[in-house]
Amino acid sequence: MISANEREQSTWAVDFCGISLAHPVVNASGTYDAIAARRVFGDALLEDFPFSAFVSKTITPEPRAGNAPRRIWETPAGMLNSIGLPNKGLEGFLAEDLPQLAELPVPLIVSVMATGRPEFARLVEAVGAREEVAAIELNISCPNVLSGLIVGEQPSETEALMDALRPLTGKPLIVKLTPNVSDPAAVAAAAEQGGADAVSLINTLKASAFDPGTGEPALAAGHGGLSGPAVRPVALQQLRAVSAATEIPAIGMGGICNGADAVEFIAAGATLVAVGTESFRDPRAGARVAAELRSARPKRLAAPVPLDLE
Amino acid sequence: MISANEREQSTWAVDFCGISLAHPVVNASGTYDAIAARRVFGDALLEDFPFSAFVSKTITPEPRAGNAPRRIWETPAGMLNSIGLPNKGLEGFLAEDLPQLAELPVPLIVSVMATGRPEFARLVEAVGAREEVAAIELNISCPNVLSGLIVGEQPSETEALMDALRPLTGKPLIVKLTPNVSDPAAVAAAAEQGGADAVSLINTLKASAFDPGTGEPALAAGHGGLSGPAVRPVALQQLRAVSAATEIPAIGMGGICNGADAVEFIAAGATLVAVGTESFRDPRAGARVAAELRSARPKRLAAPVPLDLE
Amino acid sequence: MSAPFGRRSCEVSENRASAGYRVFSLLDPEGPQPAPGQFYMLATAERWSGGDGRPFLPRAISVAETGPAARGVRLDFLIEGVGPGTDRFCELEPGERVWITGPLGNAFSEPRQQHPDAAGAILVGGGIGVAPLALLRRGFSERGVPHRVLLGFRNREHSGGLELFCSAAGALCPEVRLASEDGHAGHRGYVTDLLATILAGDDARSGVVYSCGPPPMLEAVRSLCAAHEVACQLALESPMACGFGACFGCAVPRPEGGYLRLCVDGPVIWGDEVGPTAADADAGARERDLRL
Amino acid sequence: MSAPFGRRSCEVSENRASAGYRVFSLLDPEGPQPAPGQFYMLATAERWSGGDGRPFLPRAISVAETGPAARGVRLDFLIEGVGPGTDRFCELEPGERVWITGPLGNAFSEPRQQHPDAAGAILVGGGIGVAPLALLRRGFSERGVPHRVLLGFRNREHSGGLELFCSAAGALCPEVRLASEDGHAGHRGYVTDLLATILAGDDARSGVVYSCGPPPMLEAVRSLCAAHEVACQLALESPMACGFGACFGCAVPRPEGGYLRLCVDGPVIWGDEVGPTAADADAGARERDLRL
Ligand SMILES: Cc1cc2nc3c(=O)[nH]c(=O)nc-3n(C[C@H](O)[C@H](O)[C@H](O)COP(=O)(O)OP(=O)(O)OC[C@H]3O[C@@H](n4cnc5c(N)ncnc54)[C@H](O)[C@@H]3O)c2cc1C
Ligand SMILES: Cc1cc2nc3c(=O)[nH]c(=O)nc-3n(C[C@H](O)[C@H](O)[C@H](O)COP(=O)(O)OP(=O)(O)OC[C@H]3O[C@@H](n4cnc5c(N)ncnc54)[C@H](O)[C@@H]3O)c2cc1C
Ligand SMILES: Cc1cc2nc3c(=O)[nH]c(=O)nc-3n(C[C@H](O)[C@H](O)[C@H](O)COP(=O)(O)O)c2cc1C
Ligand SMILES: Cc1cc2nc3c(=O)[nH]c(=O)nc-3n(C[C@H](O)[C@H](O)[C@H](O)COP(=O)(O)O)c2cc1C
Ligand code: FES
Ligand code: FES
Repeated sequence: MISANEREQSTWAVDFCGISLAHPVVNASGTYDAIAARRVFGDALLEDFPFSAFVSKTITPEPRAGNAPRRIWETPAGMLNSIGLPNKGLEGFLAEDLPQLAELPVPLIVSVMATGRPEFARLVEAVGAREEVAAIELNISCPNVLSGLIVGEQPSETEALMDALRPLTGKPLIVKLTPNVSDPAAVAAAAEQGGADAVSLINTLKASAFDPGTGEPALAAGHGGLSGPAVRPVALQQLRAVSAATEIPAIGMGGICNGADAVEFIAAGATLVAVGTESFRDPRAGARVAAELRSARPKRLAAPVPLDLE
Repeated sequence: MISANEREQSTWAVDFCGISLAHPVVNASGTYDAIAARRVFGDALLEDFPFSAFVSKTITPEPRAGNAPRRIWETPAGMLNSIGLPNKGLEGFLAEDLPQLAELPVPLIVSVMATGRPEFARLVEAVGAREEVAAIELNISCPNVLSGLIVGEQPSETEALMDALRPLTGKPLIVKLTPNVSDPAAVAAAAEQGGADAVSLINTLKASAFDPGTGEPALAAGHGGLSGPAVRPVALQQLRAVSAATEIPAIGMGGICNGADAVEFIAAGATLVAVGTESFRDPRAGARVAAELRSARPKRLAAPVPLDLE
Repeated sequence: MSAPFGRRSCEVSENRASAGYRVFSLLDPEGPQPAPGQFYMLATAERWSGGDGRPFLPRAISVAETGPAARGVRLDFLIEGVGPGTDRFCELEPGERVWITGPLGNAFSEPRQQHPDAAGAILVGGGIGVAPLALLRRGFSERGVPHRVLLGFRNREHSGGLELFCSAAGALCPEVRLASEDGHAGHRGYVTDLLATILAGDDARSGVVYSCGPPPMLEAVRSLCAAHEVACQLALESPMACGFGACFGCAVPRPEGGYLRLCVDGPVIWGDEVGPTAADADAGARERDLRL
Repeated sequence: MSAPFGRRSCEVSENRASAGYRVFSLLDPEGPQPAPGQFYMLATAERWSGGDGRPFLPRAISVAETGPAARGVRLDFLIEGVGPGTDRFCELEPGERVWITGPLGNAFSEPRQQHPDAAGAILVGGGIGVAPLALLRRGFSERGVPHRVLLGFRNREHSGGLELFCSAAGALCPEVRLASEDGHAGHRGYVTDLLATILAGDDARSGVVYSCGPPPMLEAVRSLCAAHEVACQLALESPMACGFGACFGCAVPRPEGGYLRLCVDGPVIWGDEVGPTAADADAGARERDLRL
């Protein structure tokens, strides 16, 4: 006999590409460093881990220091960032970070990016070979050095990349779409065609600001990516379009701050939702959004969703 | 001898495609109905007209009733609209509205849109023939019925449209760019190539929201366009890219609320700035932005601008 | 009479509870006297925007009462807190400032304008919709226009604003009849029950009905009046961004096709100028059933 | 000692003026005792966001003083209003609530940790940078660590927080020496003039310098100490979105290449861990000259 509590747990759980998650709220790549957070908050982080899966910051084949500061700038109901993907590179990540991330109480999704298909392949093979890794997210907001095109802006580039990567791992491949396109659904459909198991969206919008004190671009890199509540309506529309054009599950994100926002993303077709910028304002935001989502009991959801919100 | 006051006036004035404007602040198309405003506020509107040129709401060849409500929805630091271009059509506009708009104390820019080159041509010829009209803005966020493509999303469509329209009028043609593209600078360059005298940007971002009460899309049309401060960083980045790629002047807009915001747009390369959504919050916002811009005396402006901010 | 051009900042002089609603007063030094049915676009000068970036746009609010002030006029607004904007108005403190644009929109007209021999007026208000009727009623009283007032509400919590219909002595004016869904005051049921009874009587035929309230109530009023061939003016609501004809957001469908802009063509509309859906066009903004 | 996980809401118990700055106090029921140099990420619970959608992110603020409270600890913060976030803190009223995350970052270390035979400490603060030194100085006093305090400011307006360096009797502690650019108090000139004089004397060689203030001042301190081979700890600032290592926004260049994350690797950095540009990396956020 299962208790009411267990039944609640099980109806609340969600299956995502064969991975069983305790609830539908994960983190957005690059907005939570679980290793640093554990140093700051101690093991309380693990006891009350805010996400049902952990998505790593994007890693690249070689180490990167990231961009020169200034890297962040606040904007109306949002922020710009031009962090520049600082990371230890594939070897450093596997040797130093992965063992620590494996201690988290939830499945691990590793985000990877490269500027050519061979390097992308190296990342997917090496990361996919590690049993600590449940799934791989492909950050395709990157140029293909050969074509010079941003992969995620072109359905053809995206499909070609998927064709190259799909045979290399049996693990779920999630394609992280860029929002800076006219037709994100076409890119999503190409990803699905190439064998993607899921898509996630949106990444940040290309944006900039000027420092009123100097009249110069506020970010040292000149421009950056916009995130936070300001972009939420853009994310919802892209998610609607993408989920109408594909059969694979979507991880929806972009300005989610609370359960009501998450309900909107689920109504727009998301299977999972990801919390990004809001974690900066509240390190436990993921857990709060999950709890609020659970008690939201929305009157009606437009899209059928694989989770019971009762 | 010219007085200090006159000198100030003259250095503050700006030449835009040969049209002399008293200051650099105009309205964004579709966000001010000067005829309705005159009914509401009386002739005080004309005595203290908030803009240095008036841009009409977009007109189409035939009359349009606009979209069913709900047409607007508030979002974090912004709003969605799906107004649907209600207008009296070309004939109605020329007969009923143009004579009234001609009474405004500033030059008139008429915004036009059509879904095919022949209809666009009819609009440009008819509107361009009227001496009350100083310039024409081409709203190219529209499908080409033949190709099915959104004109403003394709450099080739944009250039072909300009090739068709350029010979039809000697009046300045301003191309209003859509922001829902990967590379707005490419579209702007195509417009310039096709003979555009100026560009204006940004139009609204494709976006949507869900009504928390129903779980259905908040707008009857399903989606709409995002405007207001939320989009300002996106507008600034697109403006930077466009002004770096073209020689023609740009009208910058997207979430401008005050003089400091306008300074950012001028730093990003704008010759004129346009106030849109902010007019809904403050019907005199244009005049306020102009006054604040004048006294802003920014320490430094990154781009050379054809106006003296001292 | 046109509104002063642009928004202006006015001081809050008072903010008091009225059942579950609030009534706050602004001192408008420039202000022309508003007419009953007109509204203002309001936004607080400070902290108009919560942690999630809303409220962003100003909010349309009917003027509920007005009187002379040391300079200009005093404007009273009746508020039901239903979201971030009205919640912010509810907590306004004396001395704070509010941006106002207005008075905007058209006004209710006199019964005699409609029928030279109109017997008088019947005012039908529901919930927060009692606001514009308060100013209308006072004008009728002062000008000796015969009128009856029917007010309905869900329960005591939603019965705010009744004191706006009181005489100087503080008692509810004799011409006011109440209905409440929970029966705690007046007729137990809908205010439209009261209207139906009156319209069934002979004397009402040459009167004009004035109504404001939730969309389903307005639709009931409109169809009752249509059935009895009684003229009616309805003060509608629709989502508004600007209030002065700029945004085209406040569209209300017309029976013959096309749309009105409620902020400049309304908010007061003759019953036969709107179809059944139009009276209920802003259903999303209010309860969907007949509750007031 | 780790920070409680997540943000928590604390009540404001006091908010008072201190020259042109403000000092406000929070009651943190859960709070561990913070160490000098640590900071919190703060955002008000209500109205964190003005009309233009900012502030949006929480703000990093050093703890300036702390003491026991009925439950937990009292935290005092010294604020200079320089933008929408600090302006909002300046107007906090007792009873309002503030979201806090922390204590975050590392702390100043004891002189003896650096040199087993360190003669003592020299604290050099400028402007709002006096905040973390107040808590540091009290600890040194209580533990009998010999120290001198040099505080500099532009003018009276910018001399807030001095009372945090007072004895119980209310007089400035004898170990404090002042410099002001306008000469209204102490030495007319820069606080680094005072430091240069001390470092020129023999007795300072085995001390450790602790400094917080505007980037150009920190850079002057760093290079003076380097020239005199005196160890120094600098509390730096950089733009922060999260404060707990999540956003990578707070990057400070390291002399050997790459970047520190100031929120987790700092905010206290040994002088030789940063290069000249790093000490001035957040120049955009502060005056560019030596004014305090
Ligand atoms: C002419 C006129 C006169 C009025 N007079 C009065 C009056 O006297 N007193 C009074 O209290 N009210 C009055 N109103 C109604 C008031 O203007 C609206 O209810 C207003 O929307 C309240 O703002 P809010 O922020 O409190 O609530 P909102 O957040 O605007 O919520 C109100 C309704 O809007 C919808 N909504 C929910 N979320 C959003 C969102 N993100 N964006 C947009 N809409 C959303 C929902 O349907 C919700 O029920 C009047 C309206 C009009 C048009
Ligand atoms: C570890 C640490 C401890 C600190 N301790 C204190 C303290 O004890 N007391 C104190 O008063 N301050 C302290 N600060 C500084 C404070 O956190 C910052 O000054 C903060 O940015 C102020 O926020 P604001 O909204 O008031 O001003 P902001 O708007 O953030 O303006 C501050 C500066 O940021 C820049 N800026 C301008 N516009 C923007 C924008 N749109 N987005 C982002 N930046 C912009 C400008 O350079 C401006 O001068 C500390 C900072 C750190 C990192
Ligand atoms: C500081 C910062 C760093 C980010 N780094 C990454 C990254 O490394 N890889 C990635 O795919 N997305 C990255 N993103 C994008 C987020 O994952 C997310 O797509 C975006 O921020 C929108 O969600 P939000 O509005 O909830 O933050 C980053 C976003 C921010 C704000
Ligand atoms: C209600 C509304 C109606 C609009 N109608 C038009 C239009 O008819 N033609 C057009 O080119 N742009 C139209 N726009 C876009 C604006 O001109 C402008 O490009 C956009 O709103 C960004 O500026 P803002 O953020 O200052 O409003 C409209 C915008 C709004 C909000
Ligand atoms: S509210 Fe803007 S046009 Fe009516
Ligand atoms: S402030 Fe976010 S990593 Fe340091």
